[in-house]
Amino acid sequence: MRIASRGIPLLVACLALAYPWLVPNYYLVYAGALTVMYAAMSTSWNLLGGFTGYVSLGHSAFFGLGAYGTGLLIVRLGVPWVAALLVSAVAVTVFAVFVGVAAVRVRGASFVIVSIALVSMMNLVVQGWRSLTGGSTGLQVPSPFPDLHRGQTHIVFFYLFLALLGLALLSWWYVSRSRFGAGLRAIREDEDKAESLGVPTGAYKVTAFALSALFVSLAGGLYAVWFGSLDPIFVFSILIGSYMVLMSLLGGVRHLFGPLLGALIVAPAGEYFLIALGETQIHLTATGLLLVLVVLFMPDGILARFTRRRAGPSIPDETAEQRLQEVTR
Amino acid sequence: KTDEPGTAQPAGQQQGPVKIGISLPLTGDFAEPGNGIKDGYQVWADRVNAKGGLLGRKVELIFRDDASDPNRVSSDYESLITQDKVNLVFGPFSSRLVIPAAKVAESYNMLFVEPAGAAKEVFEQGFKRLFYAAPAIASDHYNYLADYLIKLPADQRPKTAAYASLDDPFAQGTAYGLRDKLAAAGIKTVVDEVYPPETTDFSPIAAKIAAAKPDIVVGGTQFEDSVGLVRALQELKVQPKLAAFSTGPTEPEFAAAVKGAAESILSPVGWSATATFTGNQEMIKRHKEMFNGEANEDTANGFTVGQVVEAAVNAAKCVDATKECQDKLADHIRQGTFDTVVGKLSFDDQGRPEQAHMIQQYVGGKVEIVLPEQAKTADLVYPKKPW
Amino acid sequence: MSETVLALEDVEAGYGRAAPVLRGLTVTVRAGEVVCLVGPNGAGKSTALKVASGLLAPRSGRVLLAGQDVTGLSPQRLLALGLAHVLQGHSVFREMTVAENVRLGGFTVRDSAKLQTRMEAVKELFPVVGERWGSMAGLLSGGQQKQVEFARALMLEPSVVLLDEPSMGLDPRNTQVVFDQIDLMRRTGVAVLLVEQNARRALEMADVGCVLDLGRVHISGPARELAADPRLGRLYLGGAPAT
Amino acid sequence: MVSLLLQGLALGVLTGGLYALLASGLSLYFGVMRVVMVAHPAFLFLAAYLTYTVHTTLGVDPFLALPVTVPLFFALGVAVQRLLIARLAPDNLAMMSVLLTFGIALTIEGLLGTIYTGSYKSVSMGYATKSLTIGGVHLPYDKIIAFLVAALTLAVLFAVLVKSRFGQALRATIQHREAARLVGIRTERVAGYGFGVGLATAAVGGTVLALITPFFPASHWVWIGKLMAIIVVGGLGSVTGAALAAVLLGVVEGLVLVTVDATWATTMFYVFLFLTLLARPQGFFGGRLAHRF
Amino acid sequence: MTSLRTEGLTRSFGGVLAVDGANVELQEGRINGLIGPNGSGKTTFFNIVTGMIKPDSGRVLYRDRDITRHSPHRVAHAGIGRTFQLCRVFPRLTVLENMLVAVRRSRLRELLAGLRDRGEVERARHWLRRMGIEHLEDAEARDLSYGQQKLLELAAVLMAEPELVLLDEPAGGVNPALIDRIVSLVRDLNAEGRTFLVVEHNMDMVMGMCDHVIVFDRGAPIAAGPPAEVRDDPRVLEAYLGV
Ligand SMILES: Nc1ncnc2c1ncn2[C@@H]1O[C@H](COP(=O)(O)OP(=O)(O)OP(=O)(O)O)[C@@H](O)[C@H]1O
Ligand SMILES: Nc1ncnc2c1ncn2[C@@H]1O[C@H](COP(=O)(O)OP(=O)(O)OP(=O)(O)O)[C@@H](O)[C@H]1O
Ligand SMILES: CC(C)C[C@H](N)C(=O)O
Ligand SMILES: [Mg+2]
Ligand SMILES: [Mg+2]
Repeated sequence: MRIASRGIPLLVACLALAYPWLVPNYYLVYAGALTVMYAAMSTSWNLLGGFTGYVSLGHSAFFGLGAYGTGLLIVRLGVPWVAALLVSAVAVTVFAVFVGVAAVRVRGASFVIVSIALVSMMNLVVQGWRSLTGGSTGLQVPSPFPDLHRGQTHIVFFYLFLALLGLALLSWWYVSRSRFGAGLRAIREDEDKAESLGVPTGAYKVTAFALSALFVSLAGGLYAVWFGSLDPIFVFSILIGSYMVLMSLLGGVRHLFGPLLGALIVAPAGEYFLIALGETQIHLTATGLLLVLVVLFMPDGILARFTRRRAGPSIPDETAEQRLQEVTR
Repeated sequence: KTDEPGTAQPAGQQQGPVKIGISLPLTGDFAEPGNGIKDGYQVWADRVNAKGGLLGRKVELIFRDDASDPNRVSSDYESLITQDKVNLVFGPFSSRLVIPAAKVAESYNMLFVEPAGAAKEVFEQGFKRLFYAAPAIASDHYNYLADYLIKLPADQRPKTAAYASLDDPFAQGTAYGLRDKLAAAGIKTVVDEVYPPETTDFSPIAAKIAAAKPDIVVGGTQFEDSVGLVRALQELKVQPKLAAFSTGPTEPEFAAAVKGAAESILSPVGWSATATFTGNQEMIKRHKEMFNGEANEDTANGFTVGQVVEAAVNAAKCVDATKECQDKLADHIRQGTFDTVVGKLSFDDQGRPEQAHMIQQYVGGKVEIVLPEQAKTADLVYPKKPW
Repeated sequence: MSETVLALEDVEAGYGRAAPVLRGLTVTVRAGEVVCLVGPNGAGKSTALKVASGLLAPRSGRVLLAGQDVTGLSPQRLLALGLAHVLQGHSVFREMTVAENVRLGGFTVRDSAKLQTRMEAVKELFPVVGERWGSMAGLLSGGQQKQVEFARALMLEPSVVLLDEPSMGLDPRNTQVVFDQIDLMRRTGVAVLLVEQNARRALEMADVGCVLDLGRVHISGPARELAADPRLGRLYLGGAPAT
Repeated sequence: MVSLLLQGLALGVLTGGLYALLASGLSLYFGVMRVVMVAHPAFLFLAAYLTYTVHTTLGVDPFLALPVTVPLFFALGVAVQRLLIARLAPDNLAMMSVLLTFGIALTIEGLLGTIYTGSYKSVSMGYATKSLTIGGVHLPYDKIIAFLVAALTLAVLFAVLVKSRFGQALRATIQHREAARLVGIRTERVAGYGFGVGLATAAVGGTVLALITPFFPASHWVWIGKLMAIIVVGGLGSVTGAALAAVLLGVVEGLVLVTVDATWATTMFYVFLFLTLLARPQGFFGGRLAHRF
Repeated sequence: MTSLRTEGLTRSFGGVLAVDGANVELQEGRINGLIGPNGSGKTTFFNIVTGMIKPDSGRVLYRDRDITRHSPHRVAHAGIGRTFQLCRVFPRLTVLENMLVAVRRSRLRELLAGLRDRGEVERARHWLRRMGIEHLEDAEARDLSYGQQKLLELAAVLMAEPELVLLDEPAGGVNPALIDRIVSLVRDLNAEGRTFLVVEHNMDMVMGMCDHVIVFDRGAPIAAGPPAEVRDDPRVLEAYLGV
């Protein structure tokens, strides 16, 4: 058990590092980088969703803002890309704090709705503000590595996204072991009760919200410089947001590696459906049915299947048997 | 990597079929025209293979569906070029998809002839191997109409114009092209609206137009918004002397969707079913045989891409994915003039076509070409009949 | 003695795939008799009532109602056969008014005149029901909700009543009202199966007491005798009252 | 300018009525059943497509499709509830239902795309482009019809939910299933019917939509945000609140459209949503019970 | 020394005056009882003191500091802990995790400290041991019986080291043997210097355990004093005990 729980992640990490050198062509490097990007985003999503149970279908808003922020700093102000990435991530995080203050006032379903609204609104703003963002024409961001050819760029970004994934995983792990994490989990279970135990729930939720936005916006920023062209409709897409949710849910939101596992399944599966069934829209149906099946049959995710709860309901008092002996003697 | 730039093509590649990689929006927002383009590509491939192929090799088209998503369109060209190792790529539909797609092709040094990236921004990205295989870019689509209106005698000439445009680089491009020319000629812009693609209700926009009582109404539209606008204008009893919309009226569903209101509506069109340009009638016939339906502008645009590339390949005598060959092809296209189903085409340094779109009008329930003079099949009806 | 109205025979039951909660439980209730179940938390008292009212199907064993085997029948069917069940904890319809709650108690009664008289009667019994007739039930205090629940259960005239801790959260005056009602039911020939943590009080008024532990009845007998048993007192009934 | 504002106001009220109809099902699922039904707009367009098929194959008025679509959708709703929704764990029904219905929405979109292709369809009737002119203000007949149908449907819905025995049983079922069973309610059947009623409103809404706007399989996405914003502003769970919010937002949208522009008009939905959250998180009308401590 | 003092606390809901100008004063180091008929405002009083409901008017002072309208977590940090009328634990956290939720001060260092901080875990185990549920440390709270959950809830509150503990019906639904245990626990904790305010309808428990009893009726105290005195007060008899 111990060997499995330590050894498997280590093995996977080694495989991940070697991946670009193991595959035969650059397309697979590209697809790998995309998968790692999704893994990083869903792990960041899980910083909010997994701990607090606040399901955001709108995290692509932060992805898009990170992407546009980085892109605009580079294109309009000529900021070096690393600086642009960091500055925009910080700005998005600050923005997320403000949004969070309003958004986490509502729980459950209302929060989901608010998160959907956030993406739609950001999409409208970025698309409508043509003079700044280029509107529907999109924004073209120059490559940061003009000397590398495209395939090499993919390798570089593969490792950048891998680093981001590592950072997100580390944060989740750290939070899960901290008292902050315990507070967040308590919020998921019973918010008022947590509050009465002295947990400043508002501050905790906003912090989790912002932290998760931070990593997602970093992913967005990296995406902008890697991909080079941004289009509001597609970076502010509910579908990207719901992919984060689907991946996390499929893998298991209560586990460190849940979202990662989900991403490793969903991203290639999506690719497969599109190539195999791509001629008609039936691939949407396939994705939809997959989501339905996951929700119905594995609401706690794949990993939950392997980490079964030990005790069933109803743990009798240890003294019960003794008590009985005494009475029925 | 097997696809490291400069790696020699495996020997087998030189003999096999010529593989052409294409990603199209077969689903999603642009599905309708995307499928039209696909038909055009297929008719072209069928014609070429019937004639013995490209440089004696059979042509094989590999299609991907990008679901109208720019992320996917990039993935698709990425995999077509590096995994399927296609010899050539053809472009997708819509300016919104052409830009990210061309970016990938450009970075692998591939020639990129495309059927539907008309917005002027497409040509401002510094692409060196991109060509738009249609008569004119978006902002020039209405040129003939602009000339016509400006040349009208003063008493008939419209004084005011209202513009409503979808927030989309192509749609806005067409409307603004006309607006700028008319404004320069003294026709006053009284309404200038841009609406996001989410818009579902056009009545208030029509109300604004109604309040301004313009002489002419111009829409920069895709499909559903053109229908919405026409209906809303009717409901609010706006009766301009002229109404023009881009794209919508050229789609076959338009007339049915707006019922009788299609009459007299104008729109720019790059192709005509009655024209006798090289291969046009043959394409229409073959299309009917293959798909049992009428060819339309989208089919023609796809077919045109094929014709241009075919001519270049025959002239340069190579179809490799190597930089040398692709450069040769691009250079040839930049310098040459091509006979296509939409007429003679030539390109400027940025890949812009240098010809002009025609103007079509619904006359007596039929689509007729009314401008320019030399191509017209009917006279332009102006002022229009009330709807 | 009058005939047996309700009987659980050797019932085994549990939730999901977990270990059984009830392990061979046998209880019988006769008309005009109050049987009181006592036992530690988690012993399976509420589960026993759920099996009896059809909310939970037993894994094995039988449920008999008036001599008829009703094992596995739905609560609606059992209700039609005259069996009513008041749940433990708070089971008011929180976002409905007190009026709607009470009226739903008589959901199966089509005779509106009869409903009306019952409604007047319960208002009389629990003044708060009348006073807060139009309020959302979920906004009442804990004890007030309990009263609404009990009032709802009184809308029908069942022949068997299962009561799960009816006095929980009630002040002494309302506790008295509830116990009086139980007594009234007994006198009108209704069979009552009562679960109470207020065990001394309950055993005082009940006819038969059963001590339930680990899903089985361990001791049963005349209620007063059980209450007087010192061993039982120490284990299940708590220290003797201060007075 | 005044007449333009009046025109904007009139159109806003009429459109608001349509919004109220489209959102009514949503607030029913949510308010009464705690289910966030992201797939509602997808069902609206499914209904629109069915209307289209009936209209084109039989050549009848789209409203004549209602006797077919309404019962069909009712049955579909019962099936969806019994086979899918009922299987969700009740403890976080709201969340899981979002994801489940998101999956359903994708499924429907994919099927529509496969069957009807991705191209636009529309139903156009002669009366759909005429309008009534009162004092210089034009009231399009299709919008008037939509408004009347909406009002009628909402009235029926209100009667069913609030006044009828069924409505009482439905609310009781959702609020405490065990207690509902114990007072003699057949909870499974009732919950299924409740969902059926919600989808039946989608059948009506879809018909009206088909009459008013062209549609394609992905059309439902733009409606999700708008309709959700309406039910949040109205107070999740209040059918009347949603109706009022719908008209309010319809009017705001109409006025902003004629005075500013379309982007701002659409943004208004979300601006109101966030304002609502800051001022009254439980919504402006109705609203949920506060948790008791 | 005064522990808690309220001045003219008032709160109404719609037309219902739940708390009506309540002046209450608690002495440090006592076990105080709070009794009163259903709906007399006891729970609402708790909610106002702990910041979960805002009063319409009036002040709450804790150790002479004004804590009116402080958010619940700040009230908790000030040293006031509470339990709920219907037991509330975090169902899908383990018993130990439940214990580690409580936050004493929101210092950054404390937040970022590892969850498995030795000292904290030891403290948690200490409380579990005192409640007699230390063997359940790794079980999920939802798997516990109701009584065990009650004990866990109390233990979790004590983790925050409150000086004043508000208990809302600690004996509700709890089996009598366990009530004895809770009483002796409260006594021990009180002996260590903690002040208690206990809402309870179980008169035996209140009279046997409390040093001082406050009687609420219609949202305000009508009597206060030692248990024996209060019990014989005619107003109390009339309003509450119902004789
Ligand atoms: N819905 C349920 N799902 C799973 N387990 C349950 C459920 N209800 C009860 N249990 C388990 O069954 C056991 C018996 O519960 P039950 O409610 O019958 O006990 P009880 O004797 O009524 O206790 P109490 O006096 O606390 O009400 C409990 O330990 C509990 O863990
Ligand atoms: N949120 C609320 N909205 C409306 N009325 C309320 C609300 N909370 C409490 N009330 C009312 O205030 C009064 C006091 O309620 P409270 O819960 O404080 O009583 P209590 O003394 O705790 O009673 P119990 O002994 O039954 O628990 C009750 O009449 C109740 O209906
Ligand atoms: C003329 C059309 C084929 C152009 C296309 N709609 C575009 O977006 O550029
Ligand atoms: Mg029980
Ligand atoms: Mg209370």
